[in-house]
Amino acid sequence: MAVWLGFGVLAGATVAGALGTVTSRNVVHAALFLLVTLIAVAGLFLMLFAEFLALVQVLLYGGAIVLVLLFALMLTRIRGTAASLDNPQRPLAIVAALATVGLLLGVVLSTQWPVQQPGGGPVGFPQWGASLFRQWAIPFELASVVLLVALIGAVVISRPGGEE
Amino acid sequence: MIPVSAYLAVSALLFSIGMYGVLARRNAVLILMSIELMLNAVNINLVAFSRYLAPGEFTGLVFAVFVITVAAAEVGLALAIIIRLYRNRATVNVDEIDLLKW
Amino acid sequence: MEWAWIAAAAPLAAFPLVALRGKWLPGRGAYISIAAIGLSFVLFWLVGADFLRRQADHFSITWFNSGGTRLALGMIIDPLSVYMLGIVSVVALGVQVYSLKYMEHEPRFSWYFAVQSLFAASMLGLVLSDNFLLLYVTWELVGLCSYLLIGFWFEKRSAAEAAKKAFVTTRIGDVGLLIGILVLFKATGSFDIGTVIQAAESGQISSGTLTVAALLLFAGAMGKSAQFPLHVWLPDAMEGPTPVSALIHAATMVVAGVYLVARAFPIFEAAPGALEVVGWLGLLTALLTATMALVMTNLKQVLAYSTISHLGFMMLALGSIGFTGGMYHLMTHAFAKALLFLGAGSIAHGTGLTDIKDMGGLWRKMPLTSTLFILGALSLAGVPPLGGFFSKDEVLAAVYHNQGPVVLGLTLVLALLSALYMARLVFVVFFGPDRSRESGVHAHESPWQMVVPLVALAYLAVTSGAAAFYLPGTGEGLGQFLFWEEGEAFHPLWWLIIASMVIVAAGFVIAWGIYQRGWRVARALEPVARLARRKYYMDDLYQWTIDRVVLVFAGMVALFDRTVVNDGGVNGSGGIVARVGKRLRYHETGRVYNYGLVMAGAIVVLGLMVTLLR
Amino acid sequence: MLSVLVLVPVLVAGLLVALPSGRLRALRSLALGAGIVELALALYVFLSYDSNLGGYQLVERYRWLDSLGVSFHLGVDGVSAPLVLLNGIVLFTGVIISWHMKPRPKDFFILFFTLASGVFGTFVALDLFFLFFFYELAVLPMYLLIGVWGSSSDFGTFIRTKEYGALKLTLVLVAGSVLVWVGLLAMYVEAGVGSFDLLDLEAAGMSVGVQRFLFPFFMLGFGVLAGLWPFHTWSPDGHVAAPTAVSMVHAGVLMKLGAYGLLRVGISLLPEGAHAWAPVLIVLGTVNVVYGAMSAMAQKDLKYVVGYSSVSHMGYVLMGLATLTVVGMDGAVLQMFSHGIMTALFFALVGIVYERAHVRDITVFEGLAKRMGLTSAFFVVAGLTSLGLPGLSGFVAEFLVFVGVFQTYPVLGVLAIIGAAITAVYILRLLGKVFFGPLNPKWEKLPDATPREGFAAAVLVATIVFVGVNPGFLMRAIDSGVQALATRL
Repeated sequence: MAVWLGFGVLAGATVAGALGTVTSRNVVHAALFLLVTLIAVAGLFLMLFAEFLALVQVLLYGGAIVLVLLFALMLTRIRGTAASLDNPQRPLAIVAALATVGLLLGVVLSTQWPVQQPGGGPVGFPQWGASLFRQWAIPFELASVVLLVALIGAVVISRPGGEE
Repeated sequence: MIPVSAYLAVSALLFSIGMYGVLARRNAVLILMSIELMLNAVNINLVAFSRYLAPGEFTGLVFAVFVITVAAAEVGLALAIIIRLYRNRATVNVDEIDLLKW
Repeated sequence: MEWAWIAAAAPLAAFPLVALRGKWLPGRGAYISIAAIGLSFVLFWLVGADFLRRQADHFSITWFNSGGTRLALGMIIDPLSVYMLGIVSVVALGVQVYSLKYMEHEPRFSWYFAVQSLFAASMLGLVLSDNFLLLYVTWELVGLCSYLLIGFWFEKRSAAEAAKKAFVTTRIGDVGLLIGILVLFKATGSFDIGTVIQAAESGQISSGTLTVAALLLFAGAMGKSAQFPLHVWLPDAMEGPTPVSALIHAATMVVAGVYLVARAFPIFEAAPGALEVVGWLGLLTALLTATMALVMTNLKQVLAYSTISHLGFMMLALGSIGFTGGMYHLMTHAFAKALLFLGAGSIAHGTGLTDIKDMGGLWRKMPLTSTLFILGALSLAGVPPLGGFFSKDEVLAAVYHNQGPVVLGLTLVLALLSALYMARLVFVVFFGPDRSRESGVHAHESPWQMVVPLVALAYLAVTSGAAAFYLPGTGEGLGQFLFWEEGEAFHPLWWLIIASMVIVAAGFVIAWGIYQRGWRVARALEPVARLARRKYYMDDLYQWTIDRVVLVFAGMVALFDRTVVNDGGVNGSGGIVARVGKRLRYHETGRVYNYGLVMAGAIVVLGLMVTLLR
Repeated sequence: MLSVLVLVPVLVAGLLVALPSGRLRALRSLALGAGIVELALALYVFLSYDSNLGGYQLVERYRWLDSLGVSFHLGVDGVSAPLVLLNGIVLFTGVIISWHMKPRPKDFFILFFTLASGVFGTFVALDLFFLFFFYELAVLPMYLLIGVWGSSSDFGTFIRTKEYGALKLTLVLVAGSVLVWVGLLAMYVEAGVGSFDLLDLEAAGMSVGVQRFLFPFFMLGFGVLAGLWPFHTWSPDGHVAAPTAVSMVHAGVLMKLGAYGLLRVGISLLPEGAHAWAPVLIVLGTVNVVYGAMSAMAQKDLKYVVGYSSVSHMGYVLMGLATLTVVGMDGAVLQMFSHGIMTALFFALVGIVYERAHVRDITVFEGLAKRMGLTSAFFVVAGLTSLGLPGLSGFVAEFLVFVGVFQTYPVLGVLAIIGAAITAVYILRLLGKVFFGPLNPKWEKLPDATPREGFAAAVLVATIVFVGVNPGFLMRAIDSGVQALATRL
């Protein structure tokens, strides 16, 4: 029961934060709502015994990414009315989102998932590390290359000068 | 024990909300945030599947890590582009950036 | 006899040699060419002598195979081919010797002889070939050579046009010939003439097919032998050098058609309907062109129309199952006509005149040429005892035996007309006053190189009559020789002979009256004469057809191609894409969220499809 | 040996890229050398093909993409060996004719040899993937070759720019290739052997329904390149716009790729489909013959006459193929060879005239034979080949096609023969107008073909005469190839 309670709180926070993010009239509020969601998702990860991922989620998303987003918001100093944050096709977007949620929920709930012996304890860090650096070593390195390229790209793009 | 479909339902909601944000917002930064929501929804799915459908294997987790990595890269680049755009055109509203239209 | 092929191969080999290397060869190549045709002539004697000791035979080599069908090059040695071999080689030889002097100042002298060689080679190949494929090959080559020779002076617009006309007109007939050959091939699976004939005689081919095939073969013959309505090219063919006309009109080209009908005669016999058409068309052609020969004033043109008329006569003979008569007339006509054309060439050479209205009294100035020419004319008119008389009677006999009285009557009219126009030539050209101011000044006899062939041909024209009774070496008449299996002796019908002699005499008297005494008969016939002079508007009709029908239709096709197919189909489909694109591009708003919405909608729809249709 | 044949032109193109563009002499000697080597190789390939043995010979096979069943598989049979020879001859003479190509001679030859490689490759590829690859390689350089080095025609109301010609040609041919590619993929899937290899697909066989469904893809796709009516208009426009050597290769060889593909892929792999669609193809072929000839008669531009005559002559090829008889297909393949040489000769000669007179309008020419004896003589030979004169190569081919057509569709055979007669009319009209008659004083100064040009034309004429007199030289190979193919029908 406690598990259900915890799950309910986390799930509610996730969804509420997400709704806040997409409906907020203030961009900084939106960013903070996003933070709520991210932390709540980290909690969900914990409930799924993925501590490492939860950790990464909090550090990388909750810390770094939200921070960068806030910086970006400050640098671009959005003025103007709150209404201007939404575009004219909002009603259609609501319809599309509802349709999507209906479709996904329909699929999720109607499918008989081949669940295997759930439970078990948290994943051991040693196995996890071994798997990441043995089995997934090359993708991992590639991911770091992607990051590096993105970094360099970001620097190059945002450097002052150039056209106009 | 919480059934996997509960996690999937949360993920579905999160994904749809993110999608709504992407479709309904004008501000590029807000759209970016909505995309993050969608990515998170995917991550929940991955981890939940990993936990329930293939315990003992790390594939789902690894994928989630990569998603986060790519998301970080994406945010970095996207924000750089947004800042550049803002410098050049003094706006981050995506409907004012339509140089490629007909 | 196996080496009979050399008769055709020798001139064929001479062609590239003389054409490419003529300048450096003896006599600028002419001697090579003449040596080659001379060799053919010698071979004719050898083959003929050898043939008399043996049976008819044929030999062939494989040219190539296709899908199990053997396409062969072969020759047949039988009375008909030996006979034709002789006629062709002797006339070609005479013409080439004659040309030696006649053409000597031509800049393209070597080329002339090269083509002459090819012409002779093709014609010899044609008469020797034992299958329809080779026959068609040589048939076309004959057409080509006539094109090249008629257009020899291609700088002259009229010569170029005449050459084109000859080739195109005969080509139209060739369409029929080729189709006929293919129809026969489809029916029998063979190109071999002997096999096809056997199949036709044994009734393997349905009579409908056979009639169609025979008529198609005859269409080819109509083109080459200038039968109505494909006769229009032959009179124009005089644009070529005169010796060429002699060759075309006498031994090559035009006789190819008659030869074809003779060669395929059993097929025609098995299809009586076709044979009837041959006879009637021959008669029609002969009558029409005989009237034209009466009114034309250009010497060579008169001769040309007379050629057509005589070809029609030969066709009539064949159509009346007068095989011997037709082929016999072919020979006497060939010698006489070659003689006449070469004689006309001599006249032109000596006086520079071509129109008979300017001639007159040439008898006094060129006695030798005149004598020889008149001999040829008399032979063609059918004056006894020259060759033409006997062959004509042979034909008349065949007509009498196998045709109705109407045809016989018309044939006798034809005999009258043909005597009439020949007599007209004789009287106008050689007798009476000199009608030209200058011709008398420089009219002279031709050099001996030109006279010798004339004399030889005249000798043949005069003596060929005897062949009816006795062919040297065979001990029998021509009829028995040609009909190898069932001999057919010369069997004169006395009353017919007398009638024809009377008719010829009448013709000469009338001509004498009109052209020497100035009888006013012509005045009454003026409307008809005018019609004949305009060639019965046949040329105009064809010209009109080509200009107003064929070319206009071609223009319409081209226009259709340009507008409907190209502008409509090709550019049109391109234009539609461009227009659609022009409309559709406004759907590219440049707003990212619009695209996103479409994507989302598509994903939902696809997802629904996957889940619901599962 | 075959891979050398295919790769040498690409290598030469690569070498040319490296060559400084100013070095004309080196450029020409390299091009000529390559031309000679290719001619020798093509001749070697043809002569070493043993027609008694039949089948595919000189086979080479290299593994390439096992997972998709694609291998670099080369070989010739009796059908492709003569076509390889054809391409060798046309390529060689094309190089000679474009000796003084201007401007940018280097780039021209680079593209030209790329094109040659594509053509050789298509003829010798036994793997459909590579067949298609080379097919495209042969088509695409045309765009630049025509667009850059071509010439436009302007007849007042009728204007065709070279860009238009190039664009149309490329678009139409690519549209055709799309059909082919779709057909190939569908065949790959339907055959279910997981291989693009021709031999595997031959062995696999497909259901009748599938074959009938797929055949039109190849009939239209390859047919477009063979000038199939009503998708033929790219061909005259493209030929006219193209520079001389490209017209030669294009009309001479490229159009044969279409017919070859139709035979090799369409008919041989989808025999049931071929049987079902042959009536359509043969009717369209007949339309090609007659319609092309009528159109040619109405043209005023010398090159357009030749262009439409190609449409007409390719009709015989299509008809021959559509008979599905050995004789007819023999004739079709021989006609491919014959027409290739003949059109190459035609375009070479038109190019010679155009280079000197700078016009191609038939109406302004008269009596050229007096000044340009050699050119005229060659032109007459080409014309006579075109109208099917015995003793020249065209006759045997057309004759065999007629025999084949008569066995299956006699009425269409009659129409085709009439088409040949129409050909005679327009060819003779053209010869009479342009070369014969009194010389128009305007052309008094026109020089005749140079020995170099004369040599190129003489090579082609010699080929025409040789094949015409001795068709067995080619027919032995063709017949063995076609017979092997016909056993599948």
